[in-house]
Amino acid sequence: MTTLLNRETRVVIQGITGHQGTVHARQMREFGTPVVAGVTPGKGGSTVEGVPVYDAVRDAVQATGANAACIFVPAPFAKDALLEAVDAGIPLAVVVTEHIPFHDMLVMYHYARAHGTRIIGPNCPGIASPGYAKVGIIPNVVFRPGRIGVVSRSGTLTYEIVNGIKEHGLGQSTCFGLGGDPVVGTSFVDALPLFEADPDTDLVVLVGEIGGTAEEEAAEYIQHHFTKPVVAYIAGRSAPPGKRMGHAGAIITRGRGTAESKLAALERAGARVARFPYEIPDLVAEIAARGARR
Amino acid sequence: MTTLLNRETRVVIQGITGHQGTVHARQMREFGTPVVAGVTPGKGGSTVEGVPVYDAVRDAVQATGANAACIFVPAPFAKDALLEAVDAGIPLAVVVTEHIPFHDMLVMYHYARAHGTRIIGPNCPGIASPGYAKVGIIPNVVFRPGRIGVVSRSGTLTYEIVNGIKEHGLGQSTCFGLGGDPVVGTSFVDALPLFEADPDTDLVVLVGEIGGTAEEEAAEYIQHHFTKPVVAYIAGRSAPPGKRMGHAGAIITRGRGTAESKLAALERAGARVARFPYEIPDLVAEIAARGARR
Amino acid sequence: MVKLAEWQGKEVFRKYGIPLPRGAVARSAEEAEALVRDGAVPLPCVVKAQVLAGGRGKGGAVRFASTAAEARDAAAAILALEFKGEKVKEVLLEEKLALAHELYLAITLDRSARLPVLITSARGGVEIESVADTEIDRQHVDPFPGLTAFEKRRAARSLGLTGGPAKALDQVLTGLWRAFMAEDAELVEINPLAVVGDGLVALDAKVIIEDDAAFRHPEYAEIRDDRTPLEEIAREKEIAFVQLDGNIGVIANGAGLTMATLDVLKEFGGDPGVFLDLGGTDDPNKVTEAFLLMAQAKPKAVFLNIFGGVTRCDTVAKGLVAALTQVPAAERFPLVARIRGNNEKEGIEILRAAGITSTPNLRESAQAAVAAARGAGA
Amino acid sequence: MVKLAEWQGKEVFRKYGIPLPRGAVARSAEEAEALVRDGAVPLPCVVKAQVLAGGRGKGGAVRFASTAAEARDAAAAILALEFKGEKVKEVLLEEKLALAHELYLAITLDRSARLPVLITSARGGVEIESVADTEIDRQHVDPFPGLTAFEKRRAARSLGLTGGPAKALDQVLTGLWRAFMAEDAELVEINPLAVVGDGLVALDAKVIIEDDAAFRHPEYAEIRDDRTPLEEIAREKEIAFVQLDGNIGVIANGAGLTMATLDVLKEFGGDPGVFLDLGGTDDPNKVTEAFLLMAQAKPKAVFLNIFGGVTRCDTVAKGLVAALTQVPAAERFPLVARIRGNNEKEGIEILRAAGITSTPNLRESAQAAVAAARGAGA
Repeated sequence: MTTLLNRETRVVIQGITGHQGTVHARQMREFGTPVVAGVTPGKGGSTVEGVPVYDAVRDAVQATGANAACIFVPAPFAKDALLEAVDAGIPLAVVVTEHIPFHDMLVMYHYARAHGTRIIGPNCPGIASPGYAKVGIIPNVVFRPGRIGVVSRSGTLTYEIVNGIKEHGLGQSTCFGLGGDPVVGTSFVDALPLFEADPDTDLVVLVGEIGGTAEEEAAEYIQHHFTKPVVAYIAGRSAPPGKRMGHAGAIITRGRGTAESKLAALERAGARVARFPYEIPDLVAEIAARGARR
Repeated sequence: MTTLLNRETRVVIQGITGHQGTVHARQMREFGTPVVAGVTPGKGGSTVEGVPVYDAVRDAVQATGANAACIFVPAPFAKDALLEAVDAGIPLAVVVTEHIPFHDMLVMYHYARAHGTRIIGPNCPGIASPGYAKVGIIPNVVFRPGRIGVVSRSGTLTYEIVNGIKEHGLGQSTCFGLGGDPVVGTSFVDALPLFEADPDTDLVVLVGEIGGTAEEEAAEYIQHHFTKPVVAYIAGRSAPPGKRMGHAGAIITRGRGTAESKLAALERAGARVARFPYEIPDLVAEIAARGARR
Repeated sequence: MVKLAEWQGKEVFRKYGIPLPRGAVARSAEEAEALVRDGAVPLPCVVKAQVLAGGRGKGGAVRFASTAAEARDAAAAILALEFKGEKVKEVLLEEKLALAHELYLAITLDRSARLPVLITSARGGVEIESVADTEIDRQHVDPFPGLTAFEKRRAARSLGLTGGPAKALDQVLTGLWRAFMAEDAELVEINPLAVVGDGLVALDAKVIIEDDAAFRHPEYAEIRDDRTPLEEIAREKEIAFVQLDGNIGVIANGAGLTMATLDVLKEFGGDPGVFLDLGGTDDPNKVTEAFLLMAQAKPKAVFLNIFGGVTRCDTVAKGLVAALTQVPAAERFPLVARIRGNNEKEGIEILRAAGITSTPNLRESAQAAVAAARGAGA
Repeated sequence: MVKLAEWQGKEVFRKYGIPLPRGAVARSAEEAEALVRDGAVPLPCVVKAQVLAGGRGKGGAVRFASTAAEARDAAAAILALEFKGEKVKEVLLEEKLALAHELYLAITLDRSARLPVLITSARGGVEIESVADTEIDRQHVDPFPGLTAFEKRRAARSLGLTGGPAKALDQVLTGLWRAFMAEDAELVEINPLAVVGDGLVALDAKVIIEDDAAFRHPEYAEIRDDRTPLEEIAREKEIAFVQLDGNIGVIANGAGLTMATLDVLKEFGGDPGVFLDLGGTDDPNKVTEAFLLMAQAKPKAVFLNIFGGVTRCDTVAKGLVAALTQVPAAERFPLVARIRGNNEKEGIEILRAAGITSTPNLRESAQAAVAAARGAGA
């Protein structure tokens, strides 16, 4: 998906001097991503993993031409970090930080939107295009270049599924981990048009969860606007109503957002539905084979 | 300028039951503008000059398909009126109201911009395309269809100049009265690209004033991006520094925004500069004649 | 999710100028009687159980009193209740108002629109879920510029209010909006909002504060959700922990993977009883604590399903091995482990050294966990 | 434009938590002395004229005192001053602080960007106009989301602040931003902002409130701009009125047309003395009042140049004719009228009936007005 990640992608890591920032700076580099700068206010002038650290995103952008931000700063300061990235003109910001109040995220989302910055996250594993770049924390080991797109609200479940695709001998074009918070910068219906337009993607695996109505909206979009095959899986089919499974987003209320409603909508939209994560690679392979025969 | 005013223009007048609202509803109609609705909260269900009045802009839009708003409501309520127009999806809003605090206008401008509404004004005479429609208060008598574009920060001075063009036997394509407040929805550099793209405009008359730097920015734009001839006039050449001439915008501070700086910039940009309003029609006619010979 | 009791929600409302009935909270029948005798609560009054569950009216958790003695008796009766599993510890006594009409008003988040939504209905006093969609008005409210006058006018029209009550609504809405924003609320709800004379009064209050905003709101730190004691301990240790009725303990990392694990266990006839989501951690001690917590829930078997990312496989393996040495023999349980992802090899090696085998396949390991729980239960 | 005196600006700053020197205002030498003796003003102190013009230090309008008697003498000397045409009515007495460094801080509007702009410079204590552009930092601040932490950090860096003063700056900036927004300010300026020990203190305050926001700020109603008495009357009647040094009165409608009229008069050797902008009105009485106000300014001639829009020609003609009957013969002045636009015919007819001819041509009528002023002056 060269509209988001491409040969020109240059990553600045906000909060690079923190433990996660440092660890993932290394892992992003190992993936082949040019990590050109870090930002930690007050630590400007130092280096982390050989990456120069700046006091401000604007400084980092001016010095290094960074054009994608990966945000690891703690929740109370994450809003400010994102606004700073937007203000510095960065078009893509992956917010890994979890536990950001949704009231903060409302401000972040609308400010970013008005100023042309795409947010992925918060509380998300980020985005990766094998062979190009990774902005986020998805383990490098699960990837292999290929033509399967993956878009998911989950974290580790995404890794599980992407890994399953790899172990089945297939590869991924781009993988989006959107995050499952109440307010996300990029939702299924924001990501799907990018896959539709992406010449490197033949098929999309959509991984949803109970709670919210993002999957129902995705189904609506797929039905009317999406032409590529979709394999869908919804986690939490057997979760009891009203109990929280860890995500603020994973609450079942008022009969909306149930696994049944999501699965029915996706099937109506023509998606192939996997009942368990391990069924996904088989379905994907089946469709890919059919496409190849055609 | 059919991008703003065209055969589909349908005007809703906010504050139609006030004196100015009523008077100008009639005059806009006399100009040939379809005035399809009025809005005054609490007066829904009545009519003014035969125009149905609604309680809310959204109701007016749903009932009549209104797609341009003309706002006459008093300054303390003007912000709300504009936000309501934006919220109802109206793409063009002329704010006639004067004395709107610029702090309110900051909110109005950025909200409108984020939601795709163009504001003209506040404290402005509005916009008119003879033969199509008028949204605002420029006297009908000064117009005559033609190929001269006019864009001005002034009110009555615009009428004077537009009238002068008419009396010289020429006519106007579109006339913008932008208003001279500190924060305006549409400035010279916003209006000029519309004239550049407008096949009905051959030449533009730009009427500026001392104060601010809008004319200097216009000159910059003209120099680099504008291909049509420009005749410019700047009012206030002999105004004493530091004295207010009635517009909050007409303050000369720190040597910026003087008539000299504006005139020099416009001449550098290749505009023909008129020293007095009555010189404009002659200059326009001269350029028009040259264009005809070419 | 911090759910405030009615009286706590009303304290929030008071701060933002939302009109309330006169009243006070009592924790005993005697206190209730004294509040009435002292004039803190005018007569006649209503006595309401301060519980989080709805449907109090039908459940005998709301009573009326015309004398101080009646107030005492009503409070005594309600304080003796266990309402939908919740022991009643407090009652709210309030003046009983002569109301003309009951309305519904709420602000919450619309996730799809990424905007707060103002919900109004002229059919208040009943559960909003039971009101037809056509009788509910929804308006998105943009934080910039905030709740506007035209939105308030539309709310008044949707509620059928004019004159005095419409003016009162302006103040109520301003207060409700400010409360929603400034208190980092997930929900602020008034049901019913009563038309009383020329004004409005909030007869009930439902306020839910977002957990993630706790760092801005130390004032809510003491207010607890309806968690079990083990869930409470887990919360303090920042481990996501949910107790259900089954007998298989599930330890996974990430909500999605945890739910998917549950789905697979159910498929093979398993009955998960505790979910424990390690989240993202690279501290083996936290893993150890999580295991010890799981042991306290006394599962018949435990299924560990980890996909290493931020939480690396070797971290989990270390924490698990340390925990197993601390669990008394009597409390041990069969363990099925599956660890994949970052540092998978190192993790598997650590487990193997402690005599534990990790199965890579999710289907097979889930089947093994179900079998282990059955074996232990037989 | 409501320009607040230093002490009034500091009252605003106090409201928003911006640290200030201890001090008080005196309106007499005795009061100044008493303030020091009572301890309201610590010694040594500075005594400053409360005038709107700048350059007080060089102009003898700022003095220092080490004793109460010196404070009295300083106040007496300053209160006797007429500073740049303004009589000194008040002095501000403040403790004299041991400052390490003087900084500049302001928030005002950037019209082109349609955003507030935060201006900082480490070179405070002098007029900001005299500081090189390279030593001034400018940051736009978006009202949504408001002043952010990263903007404050950049401000601190531009001012060279770290540690205690950087922390203090956070509070000062928060206060200054809130003041700018909540008070509807055109300008909030601290020059100098002094580094005193580990903190910051606003030694001066310049606050300008926007006139158009007066409806939200009745508290500023009493604070007047530097208007002449006639300008003041005009303001009350909502007529834009500016007095200059010339002898031709100009009555026009709209700022642009008024300025253009001035330009034309100057071109023909005229010397305009009063501008009167009728603005938009359809009330003949307002026009009459404007004319009578003009008469009080005693022009040698008056040029009426109206292009009728909202203000219709017949309205102006009616008001003018009514006014002329009320001006005493001794105060009459030659009048040149030019009325065009809406209801032009009706207006011209009304004037003709009163013996006044309207000339349609701007050049010719301006020439006539200049000639009339010369004739009258000869």
